[in-house]
Amino acid sequence: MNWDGWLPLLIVLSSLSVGLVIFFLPEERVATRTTLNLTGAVLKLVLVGVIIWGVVHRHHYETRLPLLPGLDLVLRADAESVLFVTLSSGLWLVTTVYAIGYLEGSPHRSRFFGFFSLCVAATVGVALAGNLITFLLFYELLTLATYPLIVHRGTDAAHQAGRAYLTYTIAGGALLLVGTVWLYGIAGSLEFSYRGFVAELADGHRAALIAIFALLIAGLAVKAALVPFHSWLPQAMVAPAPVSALLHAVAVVKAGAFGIVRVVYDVYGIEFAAGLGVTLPLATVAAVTIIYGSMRALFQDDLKRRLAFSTVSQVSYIVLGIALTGPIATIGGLVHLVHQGVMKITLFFCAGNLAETLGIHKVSEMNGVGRRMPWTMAAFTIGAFGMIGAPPLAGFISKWYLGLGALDAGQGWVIFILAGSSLLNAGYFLPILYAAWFKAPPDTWPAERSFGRRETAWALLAPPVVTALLTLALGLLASAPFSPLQWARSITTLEYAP
Amino acid sequence: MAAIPWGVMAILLPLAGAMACFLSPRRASPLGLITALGVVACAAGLGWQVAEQGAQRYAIGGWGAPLGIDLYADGLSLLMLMVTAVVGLGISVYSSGYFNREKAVNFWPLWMFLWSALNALFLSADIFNLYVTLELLGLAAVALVALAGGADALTGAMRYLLVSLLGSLAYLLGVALLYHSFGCLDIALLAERMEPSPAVMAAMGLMSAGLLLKTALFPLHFWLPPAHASAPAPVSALLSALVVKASFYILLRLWLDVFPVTAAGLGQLLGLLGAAAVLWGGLQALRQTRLKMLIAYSTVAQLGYLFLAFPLGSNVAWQGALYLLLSHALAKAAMFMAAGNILCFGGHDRIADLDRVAQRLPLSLAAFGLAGVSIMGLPPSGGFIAKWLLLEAAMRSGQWWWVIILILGGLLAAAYVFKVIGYAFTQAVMTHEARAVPATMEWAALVLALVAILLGLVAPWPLALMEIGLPFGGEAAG
Amino acid sequence: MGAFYHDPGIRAVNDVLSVILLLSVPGLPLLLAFPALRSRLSWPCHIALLPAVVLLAVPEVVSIEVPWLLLGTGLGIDAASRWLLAMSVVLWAAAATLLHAPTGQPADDCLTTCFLLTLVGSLGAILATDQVGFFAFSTLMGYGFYGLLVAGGDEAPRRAGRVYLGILILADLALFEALLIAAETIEDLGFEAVRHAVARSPSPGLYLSMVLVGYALKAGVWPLHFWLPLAFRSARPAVALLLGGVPIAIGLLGMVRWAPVGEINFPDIGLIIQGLGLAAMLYAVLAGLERAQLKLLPAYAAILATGLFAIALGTGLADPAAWNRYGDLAHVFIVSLGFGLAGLATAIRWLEARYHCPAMLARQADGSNPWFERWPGAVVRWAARMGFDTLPRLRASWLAEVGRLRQVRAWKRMLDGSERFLQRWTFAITLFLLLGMVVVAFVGASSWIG
Amino acid sequence: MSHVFLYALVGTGLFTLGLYALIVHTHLLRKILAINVMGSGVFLVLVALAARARGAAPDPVPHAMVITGIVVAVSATALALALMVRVRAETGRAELSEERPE
Repeated sequence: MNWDGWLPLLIVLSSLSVGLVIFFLPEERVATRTTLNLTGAVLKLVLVGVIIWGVVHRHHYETRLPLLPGLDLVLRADAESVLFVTLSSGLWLVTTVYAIGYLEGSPHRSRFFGFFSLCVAATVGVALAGNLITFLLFYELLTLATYPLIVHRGTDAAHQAGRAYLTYTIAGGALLLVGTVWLYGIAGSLEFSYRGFVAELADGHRAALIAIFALLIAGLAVKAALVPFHSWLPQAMVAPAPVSALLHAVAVVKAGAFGIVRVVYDVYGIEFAAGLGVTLPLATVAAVTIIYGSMRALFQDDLKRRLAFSTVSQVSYIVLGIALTGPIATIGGLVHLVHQGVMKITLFFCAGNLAETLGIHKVSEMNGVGRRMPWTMAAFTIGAFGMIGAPPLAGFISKWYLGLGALDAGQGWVIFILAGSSLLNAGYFLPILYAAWFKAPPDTWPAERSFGRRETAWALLAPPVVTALLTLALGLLASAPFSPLQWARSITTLEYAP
Repeated sequence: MAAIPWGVMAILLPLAGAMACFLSPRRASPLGLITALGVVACAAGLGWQVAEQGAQRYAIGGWGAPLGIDLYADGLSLLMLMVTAVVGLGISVYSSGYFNREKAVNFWPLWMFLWSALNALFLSADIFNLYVTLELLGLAAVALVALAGGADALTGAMRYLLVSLLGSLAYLLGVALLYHSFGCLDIALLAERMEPSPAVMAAMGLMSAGLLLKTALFPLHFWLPPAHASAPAPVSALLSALVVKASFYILLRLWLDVFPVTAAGLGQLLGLLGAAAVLWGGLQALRQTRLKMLIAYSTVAQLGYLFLAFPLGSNVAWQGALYLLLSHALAKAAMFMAAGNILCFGGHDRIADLDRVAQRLPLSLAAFGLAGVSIMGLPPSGGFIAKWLLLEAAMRSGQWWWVIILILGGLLAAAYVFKVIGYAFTQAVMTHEARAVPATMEWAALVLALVAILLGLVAPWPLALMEIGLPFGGEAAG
Repeated sequence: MGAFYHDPGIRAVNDVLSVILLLSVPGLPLLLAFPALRSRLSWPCHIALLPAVVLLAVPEVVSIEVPWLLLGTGLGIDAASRWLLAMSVVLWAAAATLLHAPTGQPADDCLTTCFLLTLVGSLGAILATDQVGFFAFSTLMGYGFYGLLVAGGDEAPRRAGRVYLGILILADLALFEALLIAAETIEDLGFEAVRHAVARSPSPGLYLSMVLVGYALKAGVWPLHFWLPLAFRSARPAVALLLGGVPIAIGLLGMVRWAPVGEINFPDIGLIIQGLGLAAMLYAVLAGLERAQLKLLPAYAAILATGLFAIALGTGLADPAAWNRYGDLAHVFIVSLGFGLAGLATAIRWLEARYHCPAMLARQADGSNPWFERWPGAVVRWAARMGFDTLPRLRASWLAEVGRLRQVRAWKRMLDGSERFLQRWTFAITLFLLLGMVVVAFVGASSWIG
Repeated sequence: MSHVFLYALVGTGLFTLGLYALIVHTHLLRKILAINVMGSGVFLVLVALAARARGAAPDPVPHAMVITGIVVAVSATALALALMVRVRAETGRAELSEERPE
């Protein structure tokens, strides 16, 4: 039997089935649930490893099931999907460990982990989708799977955040749906392919194609939190920390950004899109988002809110890299897809640790916390410097390629955006680090829990440390084979006509 | 195997079941369940038969078309029959737990009777037979609504009865005019002999109006929410899922076969009313404070979608509408059942106080949520496929304004579904206490909802079935 | 036969050794920067310097390429950087001793970690053979030094740290831009190659100005020197000792290595820089007299020296031939500046500790600054008033407006009212009649027309 | 104009009259009667239209239809009357309330 045709489906099912089983587990079966979760995560990682190996060796992995006459449900492993699927399944493992530690002893864990697994299944589906309708399917599934996680705590604030999330994402999904149907009506096909498939329709459908582009991007921009569709993201930070990690790094925001990658490169084709004149407005929106998000982050006292606005800003780097027409900027955008995820997940893990261990939720409460929780804050520091773009961390590599790409594409103004954003990033991260490391700690923390000799539970501590080291490694070893940078490079050679 | 008249059996079996239940009230429930299984088997047999041999025609008593009564099964009627079988089985399982003995005695015969009428309606090949089955259906449905007792239910049932009779009479008058003009009742013969004349127009007006009234198209939906909301849960489920669809089915048949006049203006009118229903029903559902009323208004909105196919008129549009009909039948039945569980457990269905109850019934809430996904038209669900087909048809025909309606309707649906779902997530800790709701009731709802979701993944099969006998005319698929 | 076999073998061993040695110069202190890894060691800061000492002892030019590191970087040592490395080792060893010695207690974890990270940065920057590596290490050095300034201190060092941090960020931005321009011009980012390529590119001016501004900020060259006096005034002795040899020296080194001096002829810019250098020297003399604070003396000496350096650099820009002839002296200058400032700072601290001269501090006791140190604060305040404050306020008022609109319940009443109207029996049935008639009319119309 | 047509017209008139009564009257008994009148009107039309050509034997099919219809109408009326009695017992009035149940 040839497994190549089923492997992508198996990857999706590896977490989907785990999720479905967990739903029906009684609350007390902690060990079973933990085993299931970890098994699912590791299994998925192994399968992803197989796929990476196969893609490198030019295997063709494609699952194709009929969905409608003329439209198939396609799951396919190509260069881009491998990039995203590796990111999300790798970070999922880390997040699962973290979530197990984080939610220890809290109610409704079966529900939580069930939806958690569904959420990742949907993300992997988004990553592996081989055409626009499959993408849409998993994209909406992601919306549905995430909502219960956001309102998990059941407080009024959580409900409000959930409502905001739904309002934005369902409306966005509707726009995406309209765009997809319209495109299908014109093109008669929705298959992703390198350098796009709509270019031959250019005669006579120019205006329609521009409108469809706007619809698709608007639908995706909601999840990618581009201004003015971003305001659900800071609200959603009321969710538990693993969910924030999922929202900001692994799944939701990334799905939006990845969708934009797909639309620009594999539906329209970057060169055709540039010819239509739609990339410059997109770049402008991204630039505005970068600056706006950073400015808002500057004034937040709530730590997670600050991080959320930071995400708004950082994710737009990806979009910016995509919208700048040129191979180098493409590398920057794609590599930031991975780098931002790793860095931001570190920061959210750390924020969660602070909240869980010491009850710290605000920046103003963080004085001297570096002495109390050195490992956590060290990880936070690495993440923050990565976000600022300090070499040799991961963020530097992204910024480097973005800046270089901007110069390459003749869009010098982007350099100023990057510079301004770095300045603002420093402006909202460095005071935190300063307070944490150099200010005197208070006599008592807001709500301290003791974990014996360790600063906090190991399941909470290991994930941020691992991702912080990963941040370092992604920067230091950027030129090593199989690094995200190398993947992004090879994708770029596929997306630009020789 | 091939010679067995599965279609006739699908009518006779529930009729026999009704008799049996009536004669042996103590064993009504198991008898009903067995009959339900039997009907499902009949539907499956007919499905196999139709898929293998194409459209089936039975001449009852061997008389043949102009004089005798014919039964006809093509893809359209087969699908209706099958969805009725699936939902019917679900409702039967659910009801076996829902009714106490006293109510069950009345429920089972009526329900079996209604099922028989439904199957007969979907298989009828002539317009007078359709009238008779429509009336039988209406009477059984009214009696079932009244089963709940209480002022609300009785008034609702009375109103429903009057409306139903009025609609049927209007339809019958139309039948008379058609018979006068062409001297036959068989749909296929009528289609052959059809030519426009004032009498035909009057007939079309009367029949359409009567059927629209029974289908509760906006603004004629006034009777639906009170009747559906006040009936017992399984009855609400079957009314919303199946009974309103029966009159729509007749309208569809007439529209497709008997009146092939290209009445573009009328199509647009129906589309407009459908659009108004989508928006109005959605808004009203959003405004409701009681769960069952919310679901009932949601039915009003969803019925509106069905009429959006009329102005589009293409093969894809009909497929979309029919697919919506299927998935809505399943999803809405699941929703009403879930609401019934909540009502049963908590003793009320005020949305604002749902949290405590919703916490304890995770399966019912899951059923509601999954059904809601289909109602909203989010993937992967039957509702999504239907919406996709309708959207595609609208885009293809260049009538983009229906796209806006479809999208707005979906957003409104999301708003009212999540208004309910949100209550599942509260800080209250789940406690383990004895449940008043039997597991069968929870699982029946969940399974139906799952089937509605599953419809989104197996779309090619139902769509291929629909094509059997070319109910939508000879236009190529896609 | 033996020699034939032996020769490449020795070379291979040599290569491996040099890789290990060069990588361990920044690598060992980096590892020791983790508190857990050094908790059992005594004198970790000194141990961290050992690989550098060994490297100094190797008498040949060693360099390695590390293609997998960062964007592909390299490390190496040549004659010029050997001097710098020697200077650094001496200064760091002295500082490490000071860090422990005066009180006899080991410094706290945070301070030691910052110390070691700064050490990594400064040694790495000296050894880096390409711009990206240099940039990475010098950034690490900068942030580490910020930590050194601030750690364990009170308000005064914190203020110095804040200013330094701001300067650092701006400098890194400018240098990042310069780096991008360089990378846009040429693939290979080795110093020599970039200098060569940029000089031949169409617009070397932007690159040059970015480099000069960036490193002038980092080295505290007048008029971008705000942080220097603050740092000298507040830093602890060990840190004050390092100021000349670490941030200033690395800054000047960066300028020498990055700027295409000697490759390019820019008389105008050269003249301007010479003028600025002259002004810096003047300023240093005047301010040094004006603010007769002993502690600040090294700061003004540094400004004086960097002014001198600027004059030399300006000359180099105006007259490439001269720079090519005497340019190597720049390294000598940097080394002596490092030693000189360290000596001066230590001497003054020693004097202060020995004699306590409060009178010498009297004139600036109020702590107020001359105008040129006040304007950044003013800019920040002005910007806050202009934009950042009004944004949230606008949003708040907009939200209030939306909230008011939500209060209007007219449309809700309308919805309820019309539904009740629709549900009235008579009205509903009349609608039914109407519908029937309309249907007839429509069918009639369309069949007659069509 | 034949007498057949006259019958048909009368039937239509009865239908309309019944519809009018159904709308106007509030008492349920009157509504039920109105429905019955409407039904009679329809049956009249059916029977009248059964006479296809003058002198020829009338078409049997409409008669069969009318008989079926009468059976249906009788049972419907019985159900309606029973319901009306129950409504009256529950609400005290034999009328449809115009207010929405809340």
